[in-house]
Amino acid sequence: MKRRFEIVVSLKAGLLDPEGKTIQDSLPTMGWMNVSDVRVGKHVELTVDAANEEEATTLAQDVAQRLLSNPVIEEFRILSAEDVR
Amino acid sequence: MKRRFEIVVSLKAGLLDPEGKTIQDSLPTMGWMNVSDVRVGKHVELTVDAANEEEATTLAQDVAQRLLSNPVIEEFRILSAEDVR
Amino acid sequence: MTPRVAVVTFPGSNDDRDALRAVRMFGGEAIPVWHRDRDLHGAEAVLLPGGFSYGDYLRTGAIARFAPVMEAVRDHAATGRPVLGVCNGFQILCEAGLLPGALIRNRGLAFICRRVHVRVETSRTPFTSGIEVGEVLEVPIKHGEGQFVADGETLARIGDEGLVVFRYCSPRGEITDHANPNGSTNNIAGLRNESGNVVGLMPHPEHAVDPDVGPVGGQPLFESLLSSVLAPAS
Amino acid sequence: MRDEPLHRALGLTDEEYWAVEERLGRQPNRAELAMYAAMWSEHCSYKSSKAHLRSLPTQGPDVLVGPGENAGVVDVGDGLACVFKMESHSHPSAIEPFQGAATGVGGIVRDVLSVGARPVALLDPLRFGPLDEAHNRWLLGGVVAGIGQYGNSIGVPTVGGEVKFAPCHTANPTVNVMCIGFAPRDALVRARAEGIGNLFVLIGAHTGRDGIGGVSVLASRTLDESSHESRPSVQIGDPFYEKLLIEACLKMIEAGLLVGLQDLGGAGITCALSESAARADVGADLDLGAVPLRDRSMEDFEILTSESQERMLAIVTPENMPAVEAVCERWGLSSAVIGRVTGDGQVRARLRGQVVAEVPARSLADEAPEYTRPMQAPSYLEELHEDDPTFSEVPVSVADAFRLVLGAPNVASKRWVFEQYDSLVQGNTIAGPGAPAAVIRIEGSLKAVAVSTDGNGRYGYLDPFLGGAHAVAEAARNVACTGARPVAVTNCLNFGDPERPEVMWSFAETIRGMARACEALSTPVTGGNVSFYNETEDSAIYPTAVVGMIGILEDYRLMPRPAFQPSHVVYLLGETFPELGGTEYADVVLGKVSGRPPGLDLEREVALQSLLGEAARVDVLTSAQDCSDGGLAVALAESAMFGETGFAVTVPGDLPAHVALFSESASRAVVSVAPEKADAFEELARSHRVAFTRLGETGGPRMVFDDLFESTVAEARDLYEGSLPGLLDVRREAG
Ligand SMILES: Nc1ncnc2c1ncn2[C@@H]1O[C@H](COP(=O)(O)OP(=O)(O)O)[C@@H](O)[C@H]1O
Ligand SMILES: [Mg+2]
Repeated sequence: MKRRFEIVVSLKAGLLDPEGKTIQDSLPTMGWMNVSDVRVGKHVELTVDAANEEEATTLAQDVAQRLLSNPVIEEFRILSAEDVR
Repeated sequence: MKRRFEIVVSLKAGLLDPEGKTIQDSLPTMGWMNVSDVRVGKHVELTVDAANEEEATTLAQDVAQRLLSNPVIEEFRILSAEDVR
Repeated sequence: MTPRVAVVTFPGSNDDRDALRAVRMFGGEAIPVWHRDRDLHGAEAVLLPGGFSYGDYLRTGAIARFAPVMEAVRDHAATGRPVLGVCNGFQILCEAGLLPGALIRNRGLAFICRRVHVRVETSRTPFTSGIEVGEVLEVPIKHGEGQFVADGETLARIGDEGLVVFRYCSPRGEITDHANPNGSTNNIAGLRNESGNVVGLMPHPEHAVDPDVGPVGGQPLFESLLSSVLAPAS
Repeated sequence: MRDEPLHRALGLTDEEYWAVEERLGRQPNRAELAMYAAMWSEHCSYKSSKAHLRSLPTQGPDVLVGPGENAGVVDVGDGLACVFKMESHSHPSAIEPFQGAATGVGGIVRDVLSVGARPVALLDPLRFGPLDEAHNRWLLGGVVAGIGQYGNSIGVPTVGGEVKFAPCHTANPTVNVMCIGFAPRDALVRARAEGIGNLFVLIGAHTGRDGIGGVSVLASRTLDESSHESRPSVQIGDPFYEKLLIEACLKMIEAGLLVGLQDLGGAGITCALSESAARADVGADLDLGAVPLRDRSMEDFEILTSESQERMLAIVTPENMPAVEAVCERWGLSSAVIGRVTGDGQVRARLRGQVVAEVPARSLADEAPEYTRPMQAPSYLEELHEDDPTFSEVPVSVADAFRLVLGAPNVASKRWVFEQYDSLVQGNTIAGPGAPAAVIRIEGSLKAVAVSTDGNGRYGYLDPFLGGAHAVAEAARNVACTGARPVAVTNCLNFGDPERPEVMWSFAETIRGMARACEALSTPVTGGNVSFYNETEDSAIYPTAVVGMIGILEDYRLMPRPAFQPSHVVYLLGETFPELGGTEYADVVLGKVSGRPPGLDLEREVALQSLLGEAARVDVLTSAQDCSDGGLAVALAESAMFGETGFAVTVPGDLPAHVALFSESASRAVVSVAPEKADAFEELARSHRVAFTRLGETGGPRMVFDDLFESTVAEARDLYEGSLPGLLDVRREAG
């Protein structure tokens, strides 16, 4: 079976997010006054082909953990998984 | 009221995604054979302070449309919105 | 009179000093302009330099295009006067909608600093007016996000209206994939707008004027610019 | 069971804790203990190395500022000064290569900035494990991308460096970064808090929970499993903010607004305040409440020791404060008055009026414990020395050996790495990556500064004294090949655990060797950095001294390029001895890292270098290439490839062919000379008492090595350029 996963990789809370901060700082000059706490992360979609749902999820988690993120500074979460053919 | 939005910005379907392709290419060398169609986009979280829900959503959409995404190559969708204090 | 060329400094601009120096080398008066300025100090031409405005965060040029000075650049362009965007400047012009398409990460993902060759595809710009079509120039590139892309319709328009100004090519001028450093569609290295006064390119002509430190393929661009500023084509 | 006392958790020994109590005459509180732990850590206090570093020569006619300041400074004439310093960021890079290396660049750039100089060039000596391991490809890819992203974004060209590989670096990559800056002599600033009543102004990024205990935890202990806990102390760099910081600080210096300037690195505010105060023999009153925070819930000790990046501490007179604020506002930087200079020599931190820490500035900055740790020569050396590869029989043909050596990762082209760096920005790169030394023009003059970083871990492993001496000699030789006069040295000393007598012995020997060479070459040491604990349970890195040599070139138009031109005469300068110990040949062909490294006769070295300088000055040299890794064969091939011009040479002497071609005897160079200048050149060589051998001539597409073998420039280029990309073909592992 094939499943499509959506994975979000983001900097650990507490770590500086220069990209988010720079966007944040630029908003007022663009006329957006009441937007705050901007954080930027990566959004990765991928399709996993596995025997069953558990296997697919384990594999997606494995990829997210070992390839898509570095636990030293990042954390990931799997947003959703849906069947695709 | 304050609302926290999760926004995903991704390359339009037609366009080749260099980062996604690079990750895709590296998967087999790391022993992942049955992962496919990797696409990489941005995940932006931000908090909007507005009079009510509609206003907050309109503002978030405006930021996503005019700043966070470039309509020439990207599309965006608002993943989630929840109240925060 | 000495032609006046404005060079805009955004937070994170790096090649602004090189651009100012190049303008002076060719007898122009180089006018530094700050991103918060609302006018171009009466310059006849404006150059948006390379670098990493706002750290290239979000998208290259995405934040810089909102700078106050960009209104002045827009007006300047609208009146048909010369606007040149180099590297990050090119990216800003695309984000601002003054040039078609967009620039995304290089096909190999990595930043590339290298001498390349580009073929001049049109003389109908203030920056190439003195150059024969087909001439090959050696210039350096140094960018991580220089892959030019656009949707089919836009590409068709670019083709029909002859908006391509430079293409990556071999030293002998052949347009090959091997000569394409970043995967740009149709080897596009530089573009112009419909009226030809706005030009953007990824290679760095300002780093190709002094034989002591590099190739000299940028010289004819500055020569063309300064002479066409003196004698505006009607 | 009772858990260990706080001071041990912070990395202080019991003796060190007692010393703190003695200094204070009372028990330190939590915040004070954290301050001492950070300042007395190996990384900040040099407690194990100071005693040895003292023996390095630091004086010379060109030296304006020696060790003790944030960076060294030499006089380059015409009222201009060259500022330079090298630092290590190996430990963070080992666990987060991209950010670890990126923040390393940020740190060294701020060191140069804090002396008042505009950063004009970066170099990056790197060491990794073999590339057949995915982990090492991930480290290399991440480190190079990180250095590139940071250096490219701040608009400082990366013009040189090194990339070398050895199994001992698999668990412990070595990441050193060197920065050079230029400044008008009279605009130089010091990191001194002069003037009681003056203000301490924190400029730049807000302070967050970054690298709390970073220096003590990461760089002052070996990476074991506990490095998992220390992981959050890796930080995220913001090159964009650093760029604003550079421009703003230079503006303030230009406008004469600053009394002093100090970067914030290891130990954060504590280090910056106590060092700048101690240097001026004053005190500092600090209001923690005034420090702009990223995270309001931070505790006193966290604010005091946070290592948040992209911050500078300026010392400003009250009158100038408005002007300083204006500059910061223009560049979009935050600036906050966080304290005042006092006369009592105390660093005093208050929160809402309450004193939360009060300790003597000197006790933090200057009075850290100093150790002369036990030393002992490693037992394995004797055995290694006996196994001299010079006399092992040759398993392959000389032609195959040539291909193996030329394609070896240590020798092969590093284009894959340096094309990821902007080497052109600022427009003064006369010679960039690929040249024996980088050459940076001094704008508006014919003068230029030449710079090279060198260090050979194998030599250091087999004989640390020679390792240290060769590092200096080779760096100077590379600089001399551009016609420049070598003037001064910075360095990074990368070693294992100093608490092991073998490591400490190697360290002392290395410094002895460096000192000897620096004296002979009249190139004093103006600064550097020591990185210990580069080891894991099973492996320590080679004793690796990396030297950054600065040279002055009076007229860059006379610089020989390392490239052959047709119909020139090729010479080998210097003598070749049967020395294959520790060579690239022994490693890749025989699989041996053994024997003794090549000897070093410093008189010969001095003679060679002065000849190279003189020959360039009188314009008789067309090309010059130093003869080191891979020996004569590689030096010839490189000159041929860079000039796309072949050669035909006779292999000199009565040495066996493979020895003549691959020996790494020191004090040699391959040069080419126009035929009509040959006599003048030979005359010059004789007058300098430098042995020379006329090898043959340049021209054509072929490289002919006597009747031994021949190859073509094209074939050599494929090997040389193809090696790294080939090994990295499957390098795609992301961070
Ligand atoms: N290997 C070395 N050789 C000479 N001087 C050194 C060496 N290591 C450190 N130093 C000097 O000791 C002082 C403290 O070094 P360091 O803590 O790295 O400075 P900073 O904290 O400004 O980076 C500096 O002046 C540095 O130049
Ligand atoms: Mg410092």
